[in-house]
Amino acid sequence: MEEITYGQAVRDAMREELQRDENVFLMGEDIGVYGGAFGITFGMIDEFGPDRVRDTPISEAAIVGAGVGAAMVGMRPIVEIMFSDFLTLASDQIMNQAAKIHYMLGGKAKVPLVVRTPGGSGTGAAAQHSQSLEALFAHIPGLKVVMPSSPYDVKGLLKTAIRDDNPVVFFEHKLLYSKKGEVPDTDYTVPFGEAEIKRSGSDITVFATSIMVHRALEAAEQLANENISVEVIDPKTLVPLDTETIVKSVIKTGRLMIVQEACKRGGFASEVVAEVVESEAFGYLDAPITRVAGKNIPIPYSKKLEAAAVPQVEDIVKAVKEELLQ
Amino acid sequence: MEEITYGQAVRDAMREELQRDENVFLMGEDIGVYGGAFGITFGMIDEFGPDRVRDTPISEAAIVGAGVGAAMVGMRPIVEIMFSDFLTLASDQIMNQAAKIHYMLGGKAKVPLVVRTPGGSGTGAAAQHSQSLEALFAHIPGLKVVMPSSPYDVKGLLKTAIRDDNPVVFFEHKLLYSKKGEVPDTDYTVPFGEAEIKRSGSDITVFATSIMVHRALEAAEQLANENISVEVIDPKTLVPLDTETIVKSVIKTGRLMIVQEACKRGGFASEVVAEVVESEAFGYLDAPITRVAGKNIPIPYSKKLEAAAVPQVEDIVKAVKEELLQ
Amino acid sequence: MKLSKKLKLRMLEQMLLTRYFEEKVDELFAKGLIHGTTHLSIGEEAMAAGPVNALKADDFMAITHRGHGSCIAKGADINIMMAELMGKETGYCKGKGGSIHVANLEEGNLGANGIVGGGIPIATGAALAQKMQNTGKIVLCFFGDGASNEGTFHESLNMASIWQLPIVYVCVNNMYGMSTCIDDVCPTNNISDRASAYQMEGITIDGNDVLEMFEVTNNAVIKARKGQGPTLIEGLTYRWKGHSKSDANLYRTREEIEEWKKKCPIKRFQTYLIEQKIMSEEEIKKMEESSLETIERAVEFAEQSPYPSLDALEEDLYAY
Amino acid sequence: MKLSKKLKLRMLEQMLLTRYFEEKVDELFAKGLIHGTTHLSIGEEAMAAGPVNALKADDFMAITHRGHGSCIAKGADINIMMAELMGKETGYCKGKGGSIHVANLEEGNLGANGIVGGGIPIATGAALAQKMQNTGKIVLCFFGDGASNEGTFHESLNMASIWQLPIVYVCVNNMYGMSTCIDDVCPTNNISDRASAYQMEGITIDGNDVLEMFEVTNNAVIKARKGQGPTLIEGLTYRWKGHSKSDANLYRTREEIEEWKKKCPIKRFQTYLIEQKIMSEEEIKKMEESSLETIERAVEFAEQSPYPSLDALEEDLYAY
Ligand SMILES: Cc1ncc(C[n+]2csc(CCOP(=O)(O)OP(=O)(O)O)c2C)c(N)n1
Ligand SMILES: Cc1ncc(C[n+]2csc(CCOP(=O)(O)OP(=O)(O)O)c2C)c(N)n1
Ligand SMILES: [Mg+2]
Ligand SMILES: [Mg+2]
Repeated sequence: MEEITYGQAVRDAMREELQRDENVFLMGEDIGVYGGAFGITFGMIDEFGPDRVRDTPISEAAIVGAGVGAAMVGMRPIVEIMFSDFLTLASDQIMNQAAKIHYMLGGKAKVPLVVRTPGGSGTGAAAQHSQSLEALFAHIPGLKVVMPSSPYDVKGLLKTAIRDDNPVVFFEHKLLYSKKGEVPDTDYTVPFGEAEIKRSGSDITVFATSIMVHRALEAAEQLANENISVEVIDPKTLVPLDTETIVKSVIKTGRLMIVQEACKRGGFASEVVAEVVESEAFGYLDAPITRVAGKNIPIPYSKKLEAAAVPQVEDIVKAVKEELLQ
Repeated sequence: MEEITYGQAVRDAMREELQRDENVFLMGEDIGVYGGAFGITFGMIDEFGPDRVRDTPISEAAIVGAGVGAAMVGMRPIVEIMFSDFLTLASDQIMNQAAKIHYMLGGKAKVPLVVRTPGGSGTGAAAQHSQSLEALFAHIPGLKVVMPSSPYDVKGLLKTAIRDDNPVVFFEHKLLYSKKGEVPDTDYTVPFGEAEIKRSGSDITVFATSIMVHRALEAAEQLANENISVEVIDPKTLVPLDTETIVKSVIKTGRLMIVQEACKRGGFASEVVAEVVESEAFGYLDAPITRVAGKNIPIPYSKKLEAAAVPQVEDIVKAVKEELLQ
Repeated sequence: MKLSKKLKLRMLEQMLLTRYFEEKVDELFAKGLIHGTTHLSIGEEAMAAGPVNALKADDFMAITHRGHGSCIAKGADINIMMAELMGKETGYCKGKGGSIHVANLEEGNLGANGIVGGGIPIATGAALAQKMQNTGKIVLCFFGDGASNEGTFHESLNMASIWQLPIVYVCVNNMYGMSTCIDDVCPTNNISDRASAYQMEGITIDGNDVLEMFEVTNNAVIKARKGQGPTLIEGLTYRWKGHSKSDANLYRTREEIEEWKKKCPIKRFQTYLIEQKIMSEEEIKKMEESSLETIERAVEFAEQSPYPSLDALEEDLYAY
Repeated sequence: MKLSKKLKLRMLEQMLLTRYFEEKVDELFAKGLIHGTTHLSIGEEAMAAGPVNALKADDFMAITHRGHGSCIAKGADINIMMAELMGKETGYCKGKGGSIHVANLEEGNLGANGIVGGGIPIATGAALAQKMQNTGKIVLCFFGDGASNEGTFHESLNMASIWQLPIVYVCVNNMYGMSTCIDDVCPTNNISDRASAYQMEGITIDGNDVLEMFEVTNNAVIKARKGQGPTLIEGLTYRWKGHSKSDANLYRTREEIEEWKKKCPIKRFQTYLIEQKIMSEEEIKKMEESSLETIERAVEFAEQSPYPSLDALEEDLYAY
């Protein structure tokens, strides 16, 4: 197994799928020679040509819409939206078209479309380039929503997404692109709807997504020094969500904390709380479920403010300790 | 006090504000001679002229965007989006512009904009004309989100919205337009962030929004016959949310059910669950909090399917009884 | 160009079927047997039959909320359409879509759209796929005058032009988007004038002349199939009925409506067919009767069809 | 048209300030003293100073992510701008906005925008307000060549035209949207060709000629102020630096960049001023020096300014 970056893993997944299936193609702004804003597709245009690694005009609605149309007639487009904040410009095509077509048409059409997009803060790019908008898409039936945290996962999940016959919104994280991890050379996929216990523990369950998985793991490591045993669960996909694994873990630990980068109000963390409260785990709760989440503000530019707007390792450490006192 | 319809109350609020403040104006598709898809602005163009009751091209992004721009320089636009499903076309202007401008600019600009829009199912208009998308907007900091359930509330809340210096997404409900209720002739407003106990009770708290307030009240009436005492809370505004009133009620009843028309997954109900679980009310819960919500599907066209896709009175009755058994 | 008699008869029949279908829908709607919303294209029948017949059976099209005529022209089964409008399990969308979502990919119908302008990028993407896969197929994309003010119109036509996609855009200019006269919301004389912004050919023609609609579309289809890129065709026509169920028609005059009724595309085509001795009055009468019967049978079929069972509610959310 | 010496000197000074400001930003960015992202307009200075000086002090403008020059031309305080880019509390947005969100409504600057095309409808709405309130003020709306492919461009220009709004659209065509050459994504020769789709006047001029930019904009401003509607002006220019921080410039040749550097708008203007004996070399030198000093002082000011306190984090979310 090789150590490669998350960004490389994304690229490899796409390269291998482009090789495997001639119906797969890439479309997005500046994904060709430039390689995309984060260099993820760099070099791919040389390998696959400008037809299959297709630079587009700056027209997010039409980019996704064209993806929907191409998908309906047999292609498997992977569309890149340069920053996930710009999904708002393509919301109609994602939410009212891609998500609904299969159902609205009584199952007679399918839309095997992947919308890849980087989310998250931490690059100083401010309010319109730093959001974590997964909750918006998780609320819309018909979409699948993916949030990989590691190179291994991102590659396997992206392959699953490309092979899935449904529209998938695939949230990568800008700060994770340079993160390294082991990835096998062989073809593999990571299934949707299967959470992973990234660290097992007994005192509290911490459910975390995307980059927060790493912060939660680091917090768990620190807390281990104080003899606090934290179980960290990464759902990998929000839709479908593996509630079972979470419920089991909560039954075991009796405590649940959810960590997300997205703004707290109306974020996906709330959904997890509601699911667990409605489950059999409710009776096993020794303390209220808490959310450690982004503040309810746009992401500010100034560095210290930006960092304070979203959960950091020490916030998680502190919150876990407080939770254990309850 | 006169009995008028919810639709009339919306119109009256706008008429009175147009009279009161020359900076207020209306803009939207077919709001002039046609009076809007639901006739709400019917006749207003005769009273206020085509300048202040302004028909637009079918250009949702520019309609809202023009509202943002006009608001920034001193106007108080009320923009109508014909169906709330079409908010997706204006999402960037609402979420990335209107919502963020005040914060992003360090408080140096304000956006007193109201986006009025009818939501909800029940008219047989199918998947792209029947959604309840309030959760999307409640997640975005900087917006206020309003969901009035009665003629009295809708009038008073709309006035508050128009006078508010921030962008407000104002969700009316198609099926409520014909609903009658008492409304005073005098100028009044209904404050944001103050929930109302629409019926008081002792066995269970039912938190419901928009049309679900009425279904919850009807369910409560039926349950009263079986000696079940239901307290019904209408938050009126999701952002800001009056958590205090909810928490108090839950402490009193020990049980909470949340009823919403929107799809269950990631809906605002989940947020309410999470808030209550994090509050002091957690310790008073005698049973898990449950959500009675729309199914996680697009709204289907066929009548019976459509009705089955969202909570009806009997669903609430049944759910309350089950909850009381726990 | 010489059109075969067979094609002309087919177009007339489709126009008649559309007219009768929609008159029936209007009636059933009034009776409460069709619910929700539905948009009638009565008066615009040539705008469907003309362009759609320029397609081969396996070409694609994307249509609008006012799309019954295009469905029929593309070969939709009237029974199944009617069943869909009545919300029956046997409908094209199993009763889940209704009038504004009728689609049938097997016949190349990518579907109606409840979002004005929503289908334009989808059609464009379908055309991109044809080009990439070298299928030789083309896409026809319908939209209204009002839709030409949506951002998707601009983004899509631009894309189609820079990539020289095999697509023909057909703007059904019936002078109004709901109550809004296109003259009040579009500053150019014609919508086809906008084609130049995309270095695209733009043509405005009489949308009530089914033969002209056919011919002009056909030329554009040939051009598209040759890889010579997209065309924007605007047909001028008129909607006789209100925009949808509740429309008091206050935004236009009775005279205007009557004036346009005199220009009925069906009458006009029938007169031509008789004058050219392609059909006799007798034959036309027969075709009208058989079309009416087809509609009656469709109503029967639809009425006898079951409503979807509640078990279907959560089906079809995801494809497997 | 005869421009005053004072105006010419002001424009040169603004162009110099912009150039030095951005060279300093580039340097500070490399040193890590400015973070995030920032887009330099070096080489495009005439596209800001020319149009913006055609405005009165209380006219409005909406600018792009590449907007330092327009801010400076509209009278922004360099100290406060620099402080904003360094994320300081004393910045225009209290450190919350950064380079792509600099705005100052008091000076009529509606703000930069991180969303390409996002400011076009906003500017259009501001113009609508001027018309409704009869202020006699106009709005200048900047956007790039790439932005002209966004749906908002289409929707907004159409609106401005049908309502004859007092607005002037200025397209800064620097040939590229990020790495994408406009020729590959816009099929017309000029972006101004698109104006005809809105029955609007469209003009393409040399964007490196500050006097022409001023004059043409000024005419459009006069027209707008008279109520004669909007204009689309396209200036042809070039961005010398990469798109933003990380740009290997693989999409264009070194020769092309060098070729355009020879067309430096500042040099060109200086040559003109000397040839016309409006300024001496000596005077120019002095102006350069004082401009450089202004920038140095701005850096000092910004460096000495405090970062926002954490208490500010949740402030400014709502207006009261
Ligand atoms: C995005 C969007 N905006 C508004 C509507 C409401 N609406 C439905 S049809 C229509 C008029 C469309 O006009 P046009 O494109 O000319 O088509 P026509 O109805 O005349 O056939 C409007 C405004 C919609 N369905 N979708
Ligand atoms: C909606 C949106 N899409 C994409 C981007 C990423 N992006 C930022 S600037 C830019 C290029 C814009 O090109 P142009 O309008 O020509 O302006 P220029 O950068 O050349 O000044 C892109 C694609 C963005 N910020 N917003
Ligand atoms: Mg029309
Ligand atoms: Mg550019």
